[in-house]
Amino acid sequence: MIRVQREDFDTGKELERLSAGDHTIGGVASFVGLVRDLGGPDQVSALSLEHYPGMTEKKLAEIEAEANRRWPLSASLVIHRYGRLEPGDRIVLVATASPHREAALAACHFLIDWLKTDAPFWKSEETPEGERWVEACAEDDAATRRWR
Amino acid sequence: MIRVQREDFDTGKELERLSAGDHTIGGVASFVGLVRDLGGPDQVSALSLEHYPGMTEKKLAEIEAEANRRWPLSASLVIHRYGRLEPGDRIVLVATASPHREAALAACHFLIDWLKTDAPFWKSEETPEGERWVEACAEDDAATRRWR
Amino acid sequence: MSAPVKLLYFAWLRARVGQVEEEVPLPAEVHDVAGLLDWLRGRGPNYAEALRDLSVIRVAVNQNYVGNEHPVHPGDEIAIFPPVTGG
Amino acid sequence: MSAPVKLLYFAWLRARVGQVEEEVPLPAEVHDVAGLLDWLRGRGPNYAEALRDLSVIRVAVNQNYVGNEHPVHPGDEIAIFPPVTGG
Repeated sequence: MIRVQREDFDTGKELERLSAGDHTIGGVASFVGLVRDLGGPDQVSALSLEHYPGMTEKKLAEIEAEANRRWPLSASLVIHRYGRLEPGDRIVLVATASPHREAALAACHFLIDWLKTDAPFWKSEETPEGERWVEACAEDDAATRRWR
Repeated sequence: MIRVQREDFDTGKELERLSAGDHTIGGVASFVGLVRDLGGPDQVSALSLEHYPGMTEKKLAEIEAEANRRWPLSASLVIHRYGRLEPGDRIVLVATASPHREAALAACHFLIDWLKTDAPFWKSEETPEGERWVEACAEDDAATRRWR
Repeated sequence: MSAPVKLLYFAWLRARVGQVEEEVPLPAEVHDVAGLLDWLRGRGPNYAEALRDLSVIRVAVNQNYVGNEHPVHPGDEIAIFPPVTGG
Repeated sequence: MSAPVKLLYFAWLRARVGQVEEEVPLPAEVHDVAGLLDWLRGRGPNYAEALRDLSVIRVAVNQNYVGNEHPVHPGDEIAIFPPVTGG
């Protein structure tokens, strides 16, 4: 399941719901992305996340379908927030449930790596000098290429 | 942090606590292991988890220390339950927090793989034919060897 | 007359182009993404500056990422943006 | 007389041996894990049966996994169990 929303989410409840009632599930893997404040001269007071409504949902659904093709998942969930977020706030939740631990872990890793390079979101940071758009990072591209 | 306990845990609260107040954390990865009921003629009505008090805590602490040596973690948590558990019940929680997504994901994967082969726990299943001790699986050994 | 194309701009392209979205008739000589970007650059200094370095520009046609040689047709939804940075 | 060793049994070894733990004086001729297992097998059919197949037996001395050649000393805590199956 895919959700793109401004509101926060309750990680515990989402994980609980993902496996509820299905006793063939042996493991639930998850990743929660948080807004970092690295301190120093570039101190970030807040992030703003913009996205491409319509295409965002389409890409996330494609990424989720690909994970389900590659691994035997019982359930999967991607929640991505947009709008203004402060350090410590949750940005994204990826969760996967499977009878098999390795499938859940690998699919979760795949989903967050792939999402980072394929979902049309853009971050800008509020800094003392004003808005600054975050630049894409080569490390993320490398992480996604691993799965190709 | 290591906890070996009979009681259930609240995944959401544990994850929240792991990253609370530390705004250098960019990601929290977690794995929750659940009791499976695979159905069929071998239907499992419950599991019983026995462990080696003293050595369990020692091995889990060693595994956690090794993860912290290998990856730059801001925090880590392993909770493992013992006693009688029914299908759908949580058995284990592994969670890792790091400034870097890859570190959190890799360390979480490492911890659950390693724990599976190194922590002195033994599962027995309640079946219609009585108690049956679960046999160790070669797949788990292979998963752990990957990290050596 | 054929349908216009809908152009969408995201992230820093919005401020540089000075638009969030616009509908423009597709010139007869524009057949692909490369041609469209070339034509856009000729529409004013804001476009020329925003689209100067194509290595930091990505394009989606009808919500699919495409390369420079991808065809564009009247009625297409064409989004122009920098590399994504979500997650 | 020197201190006894403390023997702990886990999982199906408990039922087969018929003990959870016991303290026994270490025989003078036992110097390592292999020697201990050998000596235990001679203590009765329950031990002989439980320790018949060493490929499914693991040993920890003082809460560290050890191999057959590991020395054992009076006062050691020696746990005998099948391969672990937690997580």
